[in-house]
Amino acid sequence: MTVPAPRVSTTQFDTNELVINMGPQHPSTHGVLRVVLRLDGERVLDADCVIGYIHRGVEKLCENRDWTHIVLLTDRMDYVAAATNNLGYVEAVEKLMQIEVPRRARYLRTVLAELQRIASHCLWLGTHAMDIGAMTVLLYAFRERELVLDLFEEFCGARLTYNSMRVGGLPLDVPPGWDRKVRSFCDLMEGKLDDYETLLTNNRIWLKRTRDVGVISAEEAIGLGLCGPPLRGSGVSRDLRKDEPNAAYEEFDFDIPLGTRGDTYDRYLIRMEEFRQSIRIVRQALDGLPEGPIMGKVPRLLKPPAGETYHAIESPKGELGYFLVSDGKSTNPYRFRVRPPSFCNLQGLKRLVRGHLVADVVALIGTIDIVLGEVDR
Amino acid sequence: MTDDTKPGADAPGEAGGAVSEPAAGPAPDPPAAADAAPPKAAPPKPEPAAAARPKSEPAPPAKPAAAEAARQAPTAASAKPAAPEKPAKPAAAAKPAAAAKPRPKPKPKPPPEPPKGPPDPPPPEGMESPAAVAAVQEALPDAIEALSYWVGDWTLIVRRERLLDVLELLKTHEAAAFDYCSDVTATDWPPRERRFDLIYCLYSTRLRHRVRVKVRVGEDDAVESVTGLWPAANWLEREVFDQFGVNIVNHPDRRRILMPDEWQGHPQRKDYPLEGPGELLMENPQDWLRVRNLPDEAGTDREPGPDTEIE
Amino acid sequence: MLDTVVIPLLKIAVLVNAVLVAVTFLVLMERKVIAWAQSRLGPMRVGPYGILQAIADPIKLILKEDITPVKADRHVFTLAPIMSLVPALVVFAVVPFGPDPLYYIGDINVGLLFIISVTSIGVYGIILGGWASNSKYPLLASLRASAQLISYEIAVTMTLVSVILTTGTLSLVGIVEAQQESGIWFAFIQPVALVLIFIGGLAETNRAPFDLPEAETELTGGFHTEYSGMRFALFFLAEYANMIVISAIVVLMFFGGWLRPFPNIAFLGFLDLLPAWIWFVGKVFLFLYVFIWIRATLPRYRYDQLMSLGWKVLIPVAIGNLVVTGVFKVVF
Amino acid sequence: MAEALLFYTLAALILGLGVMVVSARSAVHSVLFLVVNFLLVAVLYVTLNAEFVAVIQVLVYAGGIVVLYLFVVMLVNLKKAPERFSDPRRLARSGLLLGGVVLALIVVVVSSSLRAGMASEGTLSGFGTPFTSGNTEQLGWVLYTSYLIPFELASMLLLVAMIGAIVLAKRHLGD
Amino acid sequence: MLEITPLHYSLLSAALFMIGVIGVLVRRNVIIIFMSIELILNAVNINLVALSDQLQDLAGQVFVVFVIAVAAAEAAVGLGIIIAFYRNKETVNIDEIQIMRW
Repeated sequence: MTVPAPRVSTTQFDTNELVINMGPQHPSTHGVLRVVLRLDGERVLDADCVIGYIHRGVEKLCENRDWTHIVLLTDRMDYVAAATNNLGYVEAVEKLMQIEVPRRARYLRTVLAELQRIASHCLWLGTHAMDIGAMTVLLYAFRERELVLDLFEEFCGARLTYNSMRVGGLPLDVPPGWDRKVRSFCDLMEGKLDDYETLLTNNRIWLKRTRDVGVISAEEAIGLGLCGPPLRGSGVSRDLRKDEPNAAYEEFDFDIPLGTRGDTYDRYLIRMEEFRQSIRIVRQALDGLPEGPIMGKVPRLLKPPAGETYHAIESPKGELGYFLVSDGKSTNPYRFRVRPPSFCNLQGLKRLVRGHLVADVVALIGTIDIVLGEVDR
Repeated sequence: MTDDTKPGADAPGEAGGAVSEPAAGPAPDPPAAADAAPPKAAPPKPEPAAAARPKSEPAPPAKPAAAEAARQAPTAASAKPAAPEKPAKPAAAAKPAAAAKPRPKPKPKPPPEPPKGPPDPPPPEGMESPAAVAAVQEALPDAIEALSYWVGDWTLIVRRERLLDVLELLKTHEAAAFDYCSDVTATDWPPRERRFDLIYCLYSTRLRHRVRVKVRVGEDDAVESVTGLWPAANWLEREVFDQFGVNIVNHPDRRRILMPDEWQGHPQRKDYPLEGPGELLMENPQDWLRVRNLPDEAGTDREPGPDTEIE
Repeated sequence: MLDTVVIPLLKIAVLVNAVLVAVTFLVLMERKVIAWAQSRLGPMRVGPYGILQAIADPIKLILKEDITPVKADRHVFTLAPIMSLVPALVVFAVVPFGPDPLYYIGDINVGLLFIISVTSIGVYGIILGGWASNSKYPLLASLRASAQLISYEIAVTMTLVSVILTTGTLSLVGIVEAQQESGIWFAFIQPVALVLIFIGGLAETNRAPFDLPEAETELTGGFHTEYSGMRFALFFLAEYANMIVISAIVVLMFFGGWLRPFPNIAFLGFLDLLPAWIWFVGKVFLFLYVFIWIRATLPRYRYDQLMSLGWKVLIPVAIGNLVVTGVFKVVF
Repeated sequence: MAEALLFYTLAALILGLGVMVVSARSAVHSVLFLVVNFLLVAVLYVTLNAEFVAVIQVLVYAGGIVVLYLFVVMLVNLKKAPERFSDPRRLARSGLLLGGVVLALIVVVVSSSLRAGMASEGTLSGFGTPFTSGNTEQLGWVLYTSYLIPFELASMLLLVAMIGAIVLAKRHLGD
Repeated sequence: MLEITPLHYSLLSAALFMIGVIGVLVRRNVIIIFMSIELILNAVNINLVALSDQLQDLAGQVFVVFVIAVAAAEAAVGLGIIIAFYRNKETVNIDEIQIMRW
């Protein structure tokens, strides 16, 4: 690996600079991210992210799969938010084929996507807190995530990679009584959120570790292509659920929390608020859940007309975009491209960590909430 | 704006869904569109060209495809003689026949599909292009090769030489204000002369609309990096360089990103073997050695695809 | 001969073994307490309620392969864990478990100073362990650890001085006796000192929220990243033995050591039915519980915040406390 | 008997470690030997009924100063470059020579003073402050009365040294 | 021989002193030279404590305390200088430390 260091110390330890490898086997790089840090004492002078350790060529794979089969592969990208990945993909294909999705399916998709957001944020909260040393929050957050996984399991039989959506609708309707369970989960989750906040929000050490760490201005965040909570943390109101509503989001009432300082603490608060907004959306969707079919009119063999489209949705991590090209002849996409939010957010890490201490690097990796399966694809 | 195209895709009649946010999007539309009315005449010109392209293309592709098939065949053939010596390594036991058997299989591979180009359908007659597109049409009419509209997405197809001008205009123009670079990616259409489509997905956080800019580049054409306009393009362009080998120049940090630095070839190209170079190379250890000894390309020189290397 | 050699040797043998066994059960206690705090069960497989885990853990560590990295400085690498454990055990020489000479190995007149000076040797184990591993993360961690230990030692020592001012003796037995005479635990006389020493003790034993030298999420395990097997076990023992030491000091100095609560109130005399050493050990474990509780609750400080807390808060407050104590001593 | 055994063991170890400090190739090993040396010297002090000094020796020397040395050695890692003796033989010879001269001088002085009667027996005279084994209190008393001014001067010196060290080691003032 | 007199301590002290002196003269590493100086100071301290015990006079121990204080000061400043020097010259070899300013 070439490190862009003008003066990498040749000695083992130098009073001036130290180059250390954080990862790919490091407990808090959330997988196999490798960050090459150039340090002055403990202060980070420069960071270089090395990714691709679990690159599986998902895009290339998808170009050789049936349009229907790809749903399965999208599960494997952001594997902690598989339903959202499914949703983005099937909607992109629906857009390409101009398929209308029944209202009930759109409602259920919204419920699934929001439950997925809660699960994904739970994982983020747990690992982020763990990185900063609050190990109990990890266990608490995972405990609640289990409940979401149970709900998904009841819906589609899988706990991690759901394969839970189909082009044109959903593979199956929710089991009877499921909505009641979701409701009681929502009630429970609200109480648990208060627990988390008791442990963290006003904790002085937590404040010290996150306030004014990794501050980024709105202009810079936009320029760096940050998306999702990192972008909103800087006060940019951009949530695709509002801006380009997909599924059934335009029918629900919810708020987009915005940060003011653009630091790690703001990003933390935003995600905590997103938990609550997600619960709110889920409740509205369940209240208004219409009866009706769950599959639209879809040909048995998917063969979209030749053309291309880009469709983006708001995943828990940010803008998840699918760029699909169909040649109109084969049953595979000619080009399948994912715009992974983690990938684009990770790009900002270099900017965020500069000038901070080693301990902040792990806090910042946590705050941008990456999943390496999605970064590397 | 993109919003009003949305209904076509998903929920007809709910175009106004984005009301919760400043409705700046649709507002500036009519005047700008009115401005754009005169240059509206321009699109028809590129249209025929765009339409002609896909038609003219089917012919040449057949050749390379055939050539490729021919190329594949010798590989398999050359591998066969090597086979008798090889069995010692993988399966020391009495499986030379079995080992040889799977090899013929790749030969009757389905014949390569007829190659195609992107349709890039022009906007329907009488449709007004949005203000941002109109602005470019007005300011840089010569830069635009074609204009495309499909399922609600506008695509500007621009000349490679004028790419930066167009993008800069799109970023700075009042009616465009594309300050956010969502995605940079590419598509490979091997038989075509300029085989790569380089696609920039832009978004405006202020006006909340999207546009795609597409540029067609050949294998050796240099494309200016857009990192100066959007730092976000840094990694995205690196990925395009890594996966397609598009010659992006003036990039601050042009290295491979997903593949290892010493990787040969560009996996997302259509002529890259699906199973990766590994198995092909394994057939003949000599090839493996040859590839090993190639100069390290490590983000400096582009290498032709590995298939040509092996031959 | 019997009194000067055999008995002390016997006592040492008993004490060292007791401490080591206590450490193994302390580890179990930590795992259990944290598990309960996190709504888990903790170890449950080995023995009833996982009690035998305390034995299984050390056996596992002893049987594990003991790896020495190729580029490590072999001798120092082996020496470091020993240098870390020995001071932690030596300290117990002056810790009195009860009023009777039977309960302590030695009561020297500079007992407290002895503890401070011996614990200050413990830092060598950490520095050398980090250095000898010849690896970057351990090196960073060991530099952190030594800076942290030295800084907090100042605060703790300063605070101890103010306690010494109140007692007038450096002997640990003397300190407890002074509490008996005054009829009140020093926790109520020197509350500020108690807080300072407790915080400083957390920092000196590298416990959360000051566990930076071994912050696994930052430095992949800290100074003992490269250690395994028995040598790692020694570091482990040292850390927990140090926890016990700090708890013991806090109990001796502020909570009346082996004394029952309200030692001079007669009608609570039935509390004396429990032997003195049980009171002492019970109090020590109470504090160990607090250590663990804190670990389960708080996030971790950052290195610079830790240092500024030490230098800008603890040390000035310790000096202030010392001055106030001195003034009181002179005035009253 | 036991006392003599203890002394000889300690003396041998102290001297041996002293030699190791001076001759070790790696600076870190040097520091390690120095620590052990100081600890043994502290034990020697205990045998001389100077418990407080022994504790101070451990606390300040072994626990403080030598840690500082270790720190510096690690900062300016010298592992890579083995030390170059510019002219080893000449220097060693002159060192040995000088050392020998110093030793001879000391032996002469010591033996002559012993012959003068100092070694004969017990205390020399009544001046000074006689002390018993547990002398910490007395030492403190003496320090804060008879030696108050030197004590204050020493603390002044330490303060100055502290400021000086910070100024020297800080890279950029106002950083 | 079996009776330990101040002479024994003085000889020990002298020997340690000599080792320190040799270290100062022979080694070229500034840090080790500093350590040798610490050895010399310790040699002196042994003498002081031994004679203090012998004479039943606390003055010796008081002086040891002062010597330790001075040693601490010396170490702090000396090592500060070494660090500052190393940062500029990347060496701690005393033969290369020969100019007063740079």
